Amino acid sequence: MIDVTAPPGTPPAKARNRVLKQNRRHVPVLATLALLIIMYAVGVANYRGFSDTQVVLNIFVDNAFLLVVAAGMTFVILTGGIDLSVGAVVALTTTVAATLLHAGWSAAVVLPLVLLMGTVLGLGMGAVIHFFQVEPFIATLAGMFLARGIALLINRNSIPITDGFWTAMAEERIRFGPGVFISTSVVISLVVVLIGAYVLAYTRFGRTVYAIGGSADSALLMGLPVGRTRIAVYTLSGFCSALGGVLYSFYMSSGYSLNAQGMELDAIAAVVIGGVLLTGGSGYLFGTVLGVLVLGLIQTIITFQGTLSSWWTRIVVGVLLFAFIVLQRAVTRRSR
Amino acid sequence: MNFVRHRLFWPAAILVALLASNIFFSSGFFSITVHDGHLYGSIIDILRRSAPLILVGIGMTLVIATGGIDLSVGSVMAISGALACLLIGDLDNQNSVIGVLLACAAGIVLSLVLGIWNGTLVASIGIQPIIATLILMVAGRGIAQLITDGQILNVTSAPYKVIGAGYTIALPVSVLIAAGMVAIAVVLTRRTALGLLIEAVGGSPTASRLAGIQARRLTIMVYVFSAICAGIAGLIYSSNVSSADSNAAGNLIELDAILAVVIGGTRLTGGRFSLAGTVLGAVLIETLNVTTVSIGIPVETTLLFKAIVVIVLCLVQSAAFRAKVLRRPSRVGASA
Amino acid sequence: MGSRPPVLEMTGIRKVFPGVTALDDVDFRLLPGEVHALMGENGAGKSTLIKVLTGVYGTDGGEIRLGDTSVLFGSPLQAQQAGISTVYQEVNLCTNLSVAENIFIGREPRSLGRIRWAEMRRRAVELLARLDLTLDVSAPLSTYSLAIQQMVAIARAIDIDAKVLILDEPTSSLDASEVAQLFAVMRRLKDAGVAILFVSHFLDQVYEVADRMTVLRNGRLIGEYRTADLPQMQLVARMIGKDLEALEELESQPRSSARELERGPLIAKAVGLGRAGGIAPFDMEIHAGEVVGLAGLLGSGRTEMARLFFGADRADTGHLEIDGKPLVLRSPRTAMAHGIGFSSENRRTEGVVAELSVRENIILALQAARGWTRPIARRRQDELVDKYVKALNIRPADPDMPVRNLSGGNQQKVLLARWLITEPRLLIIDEPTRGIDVGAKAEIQRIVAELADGGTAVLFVSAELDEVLRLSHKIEVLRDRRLVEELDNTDDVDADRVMRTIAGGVAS
Amino acid sequence: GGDDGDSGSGGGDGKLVLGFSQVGAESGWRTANTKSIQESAASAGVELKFSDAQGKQENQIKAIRNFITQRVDVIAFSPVVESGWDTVLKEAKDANIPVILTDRAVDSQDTSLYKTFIGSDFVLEGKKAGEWLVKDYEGKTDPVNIVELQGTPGAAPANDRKAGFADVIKADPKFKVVASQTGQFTRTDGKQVMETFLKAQPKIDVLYAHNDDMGLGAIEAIEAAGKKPGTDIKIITVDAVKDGMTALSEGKINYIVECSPLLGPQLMDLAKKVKAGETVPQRVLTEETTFTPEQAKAVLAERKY
Ligand SMILES: Nc1ncnc2c1ncn2[C@@H]1O[C@H](COP(=O)(O)OP(=O)(O)OP(=O)(O)O)[C@@H](O)[C@H]1O
Ligand SMILES: Nc1ncnc2c1ncn2[C@@H]1O[C@H](COP(=O)(O)OP(=O)(O)OP(=O)(O)O)[C@@H](O)[C@H]1O
Ligand SMILES: [Mg+2]
Ligand SMILES: [Mg+2]
Repeated sequence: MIDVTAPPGTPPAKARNRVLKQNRRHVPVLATLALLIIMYAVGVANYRGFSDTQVVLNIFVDNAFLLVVAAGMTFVILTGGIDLSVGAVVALTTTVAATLLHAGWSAAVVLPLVLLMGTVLGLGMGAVIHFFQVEPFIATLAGMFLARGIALLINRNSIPITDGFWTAMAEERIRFGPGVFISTSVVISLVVVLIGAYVLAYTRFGRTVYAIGGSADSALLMGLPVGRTRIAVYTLSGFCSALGGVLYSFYMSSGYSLNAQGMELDAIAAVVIGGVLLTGGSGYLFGTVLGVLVLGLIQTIITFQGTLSSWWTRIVVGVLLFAFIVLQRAVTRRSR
Repeated sequence: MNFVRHRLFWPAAILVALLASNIFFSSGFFSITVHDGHLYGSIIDILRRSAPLILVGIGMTLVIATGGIDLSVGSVMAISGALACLLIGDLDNQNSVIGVLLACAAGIVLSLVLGIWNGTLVASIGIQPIIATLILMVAGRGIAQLITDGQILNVTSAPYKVIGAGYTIALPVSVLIAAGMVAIAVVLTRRTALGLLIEAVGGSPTASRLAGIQARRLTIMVYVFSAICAGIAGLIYSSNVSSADSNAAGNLIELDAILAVVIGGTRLTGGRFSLAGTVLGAVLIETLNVTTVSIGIPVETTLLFKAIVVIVLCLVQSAAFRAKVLRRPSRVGASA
Repeated sequence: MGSRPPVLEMTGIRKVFPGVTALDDVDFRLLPGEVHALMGENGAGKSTLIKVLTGVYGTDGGEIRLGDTSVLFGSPLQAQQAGISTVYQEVNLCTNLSVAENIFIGREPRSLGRIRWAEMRRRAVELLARLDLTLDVSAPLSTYSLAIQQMVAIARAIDIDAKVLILDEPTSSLDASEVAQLFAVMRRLKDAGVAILFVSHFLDQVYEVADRMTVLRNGRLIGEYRTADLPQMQLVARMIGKDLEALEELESQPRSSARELERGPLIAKAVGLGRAGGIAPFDMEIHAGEVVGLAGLLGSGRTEMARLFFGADRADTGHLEIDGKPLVLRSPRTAMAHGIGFSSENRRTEGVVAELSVRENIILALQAARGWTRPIARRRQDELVDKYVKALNIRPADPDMPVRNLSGGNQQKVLLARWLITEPRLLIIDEPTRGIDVGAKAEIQRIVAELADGGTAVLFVSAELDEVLRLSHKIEVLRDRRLVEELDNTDDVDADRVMRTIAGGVAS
Repeated sequence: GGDDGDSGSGGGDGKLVLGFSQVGAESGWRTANTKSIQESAASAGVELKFSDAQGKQENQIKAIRNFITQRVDVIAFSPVVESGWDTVLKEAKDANIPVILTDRAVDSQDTSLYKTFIGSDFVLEGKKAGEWLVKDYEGKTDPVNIVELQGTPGAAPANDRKAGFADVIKADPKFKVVASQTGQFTRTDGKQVMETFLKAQPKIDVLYAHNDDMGLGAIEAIEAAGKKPGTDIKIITVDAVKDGMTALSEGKINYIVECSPLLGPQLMDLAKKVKAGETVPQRVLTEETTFTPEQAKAVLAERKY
C-alpha cells in the first residue's frame, strides 16, 4: 500500500501530523479569541470599572441584534456571496412593526408578520441571484434601496412603540445578581447562533454551504443542490435581518426608517474579522461571534475613554481595528 | 442586431430611457446654450456631477479587477479636499495659482501615501481587502475632520474654484480632468501589458504567480491609483463649493462606485474589466440622481424609484433573465 | 451481448456553442454490464457529450433515453438521482472540504438529519482502501496532490450505487498500480451489471478494459465498434482521420538514449534541496541538452521535487545552484529570471487563466518576464501564437476564444505553449501529456526531444513510465518522497527495471 | 430662562460631573454646539464626560448606560431621534440620575423621565421663516413660486422646519412650493439640487433651505446660472452660522432664522440647578432671534462659529 499521509517517517509522525492539521484549521478563531482577551485585559488595566462583569454582558446586550444579523451574513459569505440589504431590512422591520403596533395590531400578529416579510425579501433576492445569475452585490443593493425606500415611504419620523409585549421584552432582564444581567434579546441571539453553528457543522445543508463556497461549479458537478442552497442562504439572511430588526426594536422600543444605517458593513466586518474568508468556503460561526465582540469591545473602550472628540473617536476605532487585524494576521500566518 | 449583444447595450439603453423621460417634465432638458462663454444645460450638469464618481469608479475598477475592493475612497476624498483647503486657507494670497497648485499637489501626494498604505495592508500583510480598506474608511474620515477641526473650511480662491466649477474651452474643467484620468487609465492598462497582468491576477492568483507575475507590486499599484483618483475627486468635490466638508465629502460614494463598476460589466470576483463600462455606469447613476430631482420625485419615494431602476437594470442586463422571461422560455446551460 | 436492450441511448444529439458545433447528430448506446470507451481527439466532443447527458448543458437537439423512458436532466443532481454517477474530466471536488466529505457530501450517513461524522470517516477509509489508498480522510483535500484528488473523485463515483458509471479521463495522471486498482474495481462493477462509460487517451488501457467503443471526430459520430474487431492502428486512423503511414512514423519515436547525448554545461544543481512534508533533501544535476525524467508512484514526491526547482514552494533545506552560483528561489519570478520554466500538472487551478483568451494565456509568462512596461507587439504575439496553435494543433484555432471554452487537452497544449515561447534554459514539465490525444502526444514528445537537442535542459515528470523511458537520458527514481536512485537511461534499463527500483526491489 | 446664577459652586459637594452624549459632528453647527458645551463646562468648573455617538442611536444608548455605571451626577444628551429612549431613561431614573435633553426632544409619554429639555423649536423656526415670507409679499397678488431644500429625509429638523413653514404659508394660496427635494444638509447637494431646479423650473421666486449650508450651495448654483441670489431669487435659511451670516450681510441671503448651537452656559446652569434639586421648567427655549441683512452686518464681527 502507498501511504501518502505520512511524510518520510514513522507512524507516530503521522499521528502528530494529523493532530497538527486538525488544530491548524482552528488557528484563526483561536488567535482571534486570544487577542480579544488581551484587548479586554488592556481595557481592564486602563479604565476604572472596566472589570465589572456587567461591562462584558453589556457588550452582548448592546449587540444582540448585530449578532443575529451577522449570523445570517455568515451563511451568505460562506457561499461566497454578500448581502448588503441587512441594515435596510432591519430598518424596515422596525418601521413596519412600530407602525402596525401603533395602529393597534396585536404583537402576536405583528411579530410573525415582520419576520415573514424579511424572509420573503431574502427569498426574492436569492431567487433573482440564482435564476437570473445577477451579482449578489447588485441584487442585494437593490434590495437595500427597496427596503429603505419602503420604510421611508411608510413614515419619515421615528415611531415610538408602546405595545405591552414589546416594552416587556425591552425591559425584561435576566439577572445573575445585583446589577449583573442580560436582556432576553441576548438569549435569543445566542440561541440563533447555536442553531446556526449546529446547522453549519452537522447538516447536509450546512456542508453544502461550505461546498458552494469552495467551488460552486464543482459543487454543481458533484450533484449538490446548489440553486436551492443559494436561495435558502439569502432567505435565511433575510429572516435573520428581520429577527435582528425585531431585537433592534426591542432595544430601541421604536421604529425608524433611518435605523441601522451601515449595519451591513458592521455585519460583514464582524464576519470577516471572525476569520471567514470573503471568497467563501472557510470559517466558523463562532468566529463571527468573536468578530461582533471585537467591534463591541472597541466601542466600549471608546465610551470608557470618554472625552474623545468625534474625529478622535473615528481614528481610535480605526487604530484599534488595525492593531487587532494585523496581530491576528501575524499569529495565523506564523502557524502556517 | 449585433450591437444588442454588446455587453453595454442594456445599460446604455436604460441611460437613454432615463434621459428621454426627462423631456416630458422639463422641455428644455436637452437644450445646451452658450452662457457667458461656456456650455450650459442639464446634460452638462450631469457630466459635471459625474466627474468625481467617474474618477473614483475607474480607480475602483482596477482594484476590483485584481479581486480586491476599496472602501476607503470616500474618506480619501475627504482628506485630500480638507488638506488642500487648509493649505489654501493659509496662503497669504489665496488667488496665487502656484500656491493652489502646490496645495492640490499636497492633497494628491497624501492620497498616494494612503494608497500605499491600503496596498501594503492587502498585498504585503495579506489582510482581506474589505477589512484592510475599512480601517482607512473609518479612521480616514476622522483624520479629515481633524484637519478641518470638524468645521467646514471655506476658501475664497478663484484658481481653486476653477477645478470643480470652472470652464475652459467652454467645457467644465472637472469633466476634462475626469476624461484625462480615464485616458491615462486606458493607456496605462491597454497600451501597456498592465491590463493583461491585472486581469490574470484577478482571474487566477495561483496561476499568475506560477506564470511569474508579481501580484504584490501590481496590487499596491492599483490601490495607489485608486487613492489618487479619489484624491483628485476630492479636490473637485471641495472646489465645486469652495469649501471642505469632511463629513459630506465622498460619503457613501464607495457604494455608487462599486455599483458603477458592476453595471459596467466588471465582475466583483476580479479578472476582465471594462473602463468604458464603468464610465457609462457612473454617468447612468448621476443621470438617475438628476432625473429624480428634475421630474420631481417626492423625497419619500426617491429611494424606491432608485431601487426600481436598479432592479430593472440588473434584470435586463442578465442574459439568463432575457432568455427565460423576455424570450420564449428555454433552459440556459448551468454555468459550468 | 448486442441482444440486450441498452440502458442508455442517445440519438441525434446536437450541441452548439457560440462559434463551435461541439456535437453534430451523435448517436450513442450503452449496454448493461459493458465497459464502453468513448474515443476521439482533443476537442472531439467527448466531454461535451457527457455533460449533455448528465444535464450540465442543455441539448440543441436529439433525444436521450434511459431504459425505456425519454429523459432530459436539468442538473447533474437529477442525473445522479436517475442512477448516473459521473467523474468529470477535470477534478471537480471542493478542495476546502475534507477528503471524507468530498466522497460523501450529498449522501452523508445521517440520523435524524444529523451527519454522523465518525461513521463517515470510517466508511471513507474503507472505501479508499478498496482503491489501495490510505489518506488522512479528515484533512482538507487541498493538501493532496492532483493524482490523489483524482482517486478521491473516483472513490466518490464508485460508491454511489448507479446503473451507469461515467469516467471522463480518470487515469490521466494515475500510474500503473492505480490504474490496475481502478480496472479491478471497474470489472467488479461491470460484473454487477453496471454499464461503464470510459474516456481515455491511453489506447492500451482502452484495449485492456473496454468491450466496445464509440469514435467521435470533430463532434461527429465516426462509428461504434467491438474492441476486438478494431486494431489500434485503425482506431487511431478513425480518430484523427489520417492515413496509417502518417501514424507509423508518429509512433516510431527514437528513444533519447539511442541518440548519443553531448552533455552540455551544468545548468542547475540541487544541493540537499528539500521540503518538510513534501520531499526529503536530495542532490541532483541537470545539464544543458539533457532530459531528466522523474519516475515514482503517485504521491512519491515528483511534483514536489519539480516545484522546488522553480521556487513554486519554498525549500526549507538546502539550496539550488544555477551555473554554479548558489541561488535562493524566493518566488517563481526569480527562477524565470534565470531561465527556468515550469508547467504545472494542475492546469485547471495552477495553469491556465480560464477567462483569458488563448492568445493572452500563451503570452502570459513571456509578458510577465518582460514586465508590464514592455508589452509584446501585437504582430509578434500573432506570430508566436499562430506558430504554436499550429504546432500543437490547438482547436478551435481561434486565438481570441476564452481558454475556458477549450477542451481539456487543448487547454493543456495552451499551457505548454506558454512555456515554450519563453525559450527557457531549463524547462520543468509536470505531466505535460495529461489528457492529450495520441497525435498531439507524439508531437509534444518530438518537441521535447528537439528542445534537448537544441541545448535546453528538461526536467520531465510523467505518470506514464514508457514516456519517461523514451524521452529521458537520466531517470531519477523516487519513493515515499525520497530520491532513491539515479539511473542512466541505457538500453539495458527498461520498464520493469525501473519498477523494481520504485518498489524498492533493488538496493539503492 | 436665561438668568445666569452660575459660578456659585452647584451643590458644594465637590465638582459636578456631567455626562454628555453628543449626536456626532455631522455639521459645523454641531461642532459649534460641542465646543460651546465643552468651553462653558470648563469655565463653570463642571467635570464633563463627553461621548460622541457617530450619529448612531445605539451608541448614544450605550453611552448613557455607561454614564449610569460610572455614576455621573447629571446626564445630558441630544437625542439622535425622538423615539426609543424610555428603557434607558428608566434605567437612569432608577439610578436616580437626573437627565437633561438638549437641542432635540424625545417623545416619551412619561415626562418624568427627564428633568428638562433645553433647545430650539424646529417647528417654530419653520414658522418664523414662513412668517417673514408672508410679510415680505404682503399686498402682492401674483403667485410666488417657492423651491425648498430639505434636510436629510427623516431627520427631525428637516421634518419640523418643513412642517412649520408649510403650516404658515398654506394660509395664502399665492404661495406655491413648486419643488421640494433633499439637499442632505450639505452644500454640494444643495448646489446640485438647485442646479436642477433652475433648469426644471421656469420661474423661481423664493428658495427656502433648511440650513445655511444648503443655502450657500444653492447660491453658487444661482450665480452660475447668471441670476442674482437675494434679488432675482429671495433666499431664506435656518441656523445663522458664520458663513451664512456673511452671505446674509452681502445680501445674497435675505433672511436667516437663528438656531443657536450655544447651549453651553444655559446647560451648565440647568445642570447645577437640577443637581441642587431646585425645580426647573420642563421646557427651556434657547434664546434665538432672526436676522435681516442689516442685523447681520451688526453682529457679524463677534460671530465665532
Ligand atoms: N463551454 C463551451 N463554450 C464553447 N465551446 C466549448 C465549450 N465547451 C467545449 N467547447 C468546445 O467543444 C468542443 C468539444 O469539447 P470537449 O471538451 O467535448 O472535447 P473532448 O473530446 O472532451 O476533448 P479532450 O479529450 O481534450 O477532453 C471543443 O472544440 C471545445 O472548444
Ligand atoms: N500542498 C501540500 N501539502 C501537504 N502535502 C502535500 C501537498 N502537496 C502534495 N502533498 C503530499 O506530498 C505527496 C507528494 O505529492 P506530489 O504531487 O509531489 O506526488 P507526485 O509524485 O507528483 O504524485 P502525483 O503528482 O502523481 O500525485 C502527495 O502524495 C501529497 O500527499
Ligand atoms: Mg474532455
Ligand atoms: Mg505529480
